[in-house]
Amino acid sequence: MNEFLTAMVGLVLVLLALGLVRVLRGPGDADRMMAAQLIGTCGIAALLLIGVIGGTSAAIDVALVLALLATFAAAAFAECARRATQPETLPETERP
Amino acid sequence: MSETIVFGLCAAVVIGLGLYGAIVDPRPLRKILAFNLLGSGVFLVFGVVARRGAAAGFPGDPVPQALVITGIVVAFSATALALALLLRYFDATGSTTLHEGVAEDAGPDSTEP
Amino acid sequence: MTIVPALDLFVAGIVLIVAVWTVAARDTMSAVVGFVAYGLLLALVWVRLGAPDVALTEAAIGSGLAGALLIGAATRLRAGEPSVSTERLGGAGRVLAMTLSAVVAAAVAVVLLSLPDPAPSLASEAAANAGVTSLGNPVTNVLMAFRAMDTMLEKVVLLLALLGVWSMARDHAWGGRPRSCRRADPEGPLVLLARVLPPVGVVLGISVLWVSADHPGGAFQGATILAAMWLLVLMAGLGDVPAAGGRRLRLVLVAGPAVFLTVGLGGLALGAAFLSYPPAWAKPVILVIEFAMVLTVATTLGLLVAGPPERSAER
Amino acid sequence: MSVVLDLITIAAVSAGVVFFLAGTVGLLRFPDTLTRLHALTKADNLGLGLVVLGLLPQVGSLRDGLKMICVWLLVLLAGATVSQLVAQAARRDGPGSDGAAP
Repeated sequence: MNEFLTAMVGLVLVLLALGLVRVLRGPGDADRMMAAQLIGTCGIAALLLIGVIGGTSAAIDVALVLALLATFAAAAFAECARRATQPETLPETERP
Repeated sequence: MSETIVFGLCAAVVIGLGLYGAIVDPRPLRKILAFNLLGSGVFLVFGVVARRGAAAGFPGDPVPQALVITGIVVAFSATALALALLLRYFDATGSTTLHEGVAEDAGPDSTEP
Repeated sequence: MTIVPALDLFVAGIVLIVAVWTVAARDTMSAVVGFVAYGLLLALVWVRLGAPDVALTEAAIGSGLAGALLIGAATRLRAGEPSVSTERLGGAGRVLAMTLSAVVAAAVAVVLLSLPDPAPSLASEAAANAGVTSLGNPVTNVLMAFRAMDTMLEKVVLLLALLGVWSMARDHAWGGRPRSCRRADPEGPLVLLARVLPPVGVVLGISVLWVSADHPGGAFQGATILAAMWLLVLMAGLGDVPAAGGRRLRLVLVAGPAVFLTVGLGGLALGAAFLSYPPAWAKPVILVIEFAMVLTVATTLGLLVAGPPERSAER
Repeated sequence: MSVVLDLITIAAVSAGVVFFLAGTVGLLRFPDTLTRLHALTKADNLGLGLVVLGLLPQVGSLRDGLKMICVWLLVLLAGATVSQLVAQAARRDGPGSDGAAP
C-alpha cells in the first residue's frame, strides 16, 4: 500500500512542479496567484499522503494550517488588487 | 539519512541565491525578499544539523529546531519593520530606490559604475 | 518513513526553482507570489526534516502572514516601480556578486558535507531532562524551559519591532489607527470568508496551542493563526484596528512578556535562578505563560501586518 | 476486508490525482484567466476530496480522519471564495493587462 501512496506523492509533486510553470509564465498576477493556490492544494495533498504513509499525524496538522492560511494570502492578494484599481479617493481616511 | 545531504545542498544554494539577490537587485523590496531567502537557507542549515542529531527517539535534535522557530519569528518582525520603513520612505519621497540620482520619477539611466 | 530519496531530490529541485524565480523575476509582485509558493514548499521540507513544529511555523508565517505583508507592500510600491528598472548593477559588479555568492554557497555546502559523523546532539539530554517539566513535546520543552530566556526576549523583539513600525507614523496620526480597510461588498465572498473562517481558525489556533505540551504546536504557531483570522476580519471591513494609543491595547501588548518576566523573577525570588520553574508546577506554569503569550503575540503580529498608524485617533 | 479497503484507497486516490492532473493541465493549457480558474477549482474540490476519501480507510486514528475531513472542508470553502475574489480581480484588470514586466 505504501508503495502505491509513495508513487502518488511523486505524481502530485510532478503536478505541483507543472503548476509552477504558470507561476513563472503569468501573464497576469491573478494567474500567478491561482497557480500558487494550486501549489498549495498539491502541497496539502502531498502532506496528507506523507502523513498517512509515515503514520505521522503531525503532517496532517501542518496540512490543516496550510489549508487555513494559504487562503489568507490569496485573500490579501485579491483585496490589494481591488484597492490598487480603486485608488485612495474614497472619503474614508477619517472614518466616523 | 540522505535527506540531510539533499536539503543541505539545497540550503547552500538558497543561501547563495539570497546573497546574490540582496547584492545585485537595486530595489529595496527585492533586497528584503532576497534577505528572507538567505535567512530561510540558514534556517534550513539548522534543520539539517538538527536532523543529523536525531537521537533518543526524536526525529531531530529539538534544540536547533527551537532556535529556528525563534529565528523565524524574529525574521518576520524584522521584515515587517523593514517594509514599514520602506513604505514610509516611498510615501515621503515617491521613490522606491535609495539611489539619490534617480529619486526623480522619470529616472535617468544611471547605471552603477 | 518510506519515501524514496528521489522524491526528496525532486522537492529540493522545486524549492530551488522557486528560489531562483524569487530572485530573478523582473516584476516584484511575481517575485512575491514566488516567495509565497516557496513558503508552502518549505513547510513540506520541514516535515521531511522531522521538524513538524518548524513546519507549522513556516506554514503559518511563510505562506500566510509574511505573504500578506509582502503582497500589500508590493501593491503599494508598484506605482514607483518602473523608475528603477533601469538602475541596475553593471556587468562586472554582477559577475563579482555572482562569484562571491557561489563561493559562500560552496563553503556552506562543504561545511555541511564534512560535519562530524556521529553528529553532536542535545537530543538525548533533552530527553533525559524531559521529566522535569513533564511535557511530551521536546521542542516546547526547549522553548519554554531549557531556553526560556531566548523565548522571552523573542517576544520583546516582537514588541520592539511593533514600536518601530508605529514610529513610522506621521505626527498627526501618532497613536491612531492604521490605514482603513474599506468595507467590502457585504454580499461578497470576502465577507463570507471573514465570517465563516475565523471561528474555525480560532478553534484551530487554540488547539494548536493546547496540544503543544505533547504534540507539535505551540504558542507562537497558535498566535499566528489567530492573527491571520483577525486580519481577515479587518480586511473584510467587519472590524476596525484599535487605536495605537489605546490603554487596553497596550495592556494586552505587554501582558505576555510581563507574565513571563514575573514568573522569571518569581523563580529568582524562590531561590533557584531566573526563569526557573518550581518542579512540581512546571507544566501548569508553562501553560499559563503560553496562554498569556498567545494573546499578546497574536495582537502584535496582527498590528505588525496592519502597519503604522495613518489616521488620527479621534473618532 | 482490508483488501477491499485498500482497493477503495487505490481507486479514490488515483481518481483524485486524475482530477489534480486535469486541473493542472487546464491551468497550463486554457487560454484565459477565467477558464483557468474554472480548471483550478476542479483540482481543489474534487481532487483533494477524493484523495481524502481514499486516505480515510488508512488513517490510524479517528482524530486524524476528522482532521483530514476538516482539511478538505477548509479547502472547499477557501477554493470557492478565493476563486471568486481572484475572478473579480482578474475581470477588473482585464486579462493580461497587468503583471507582465513593464
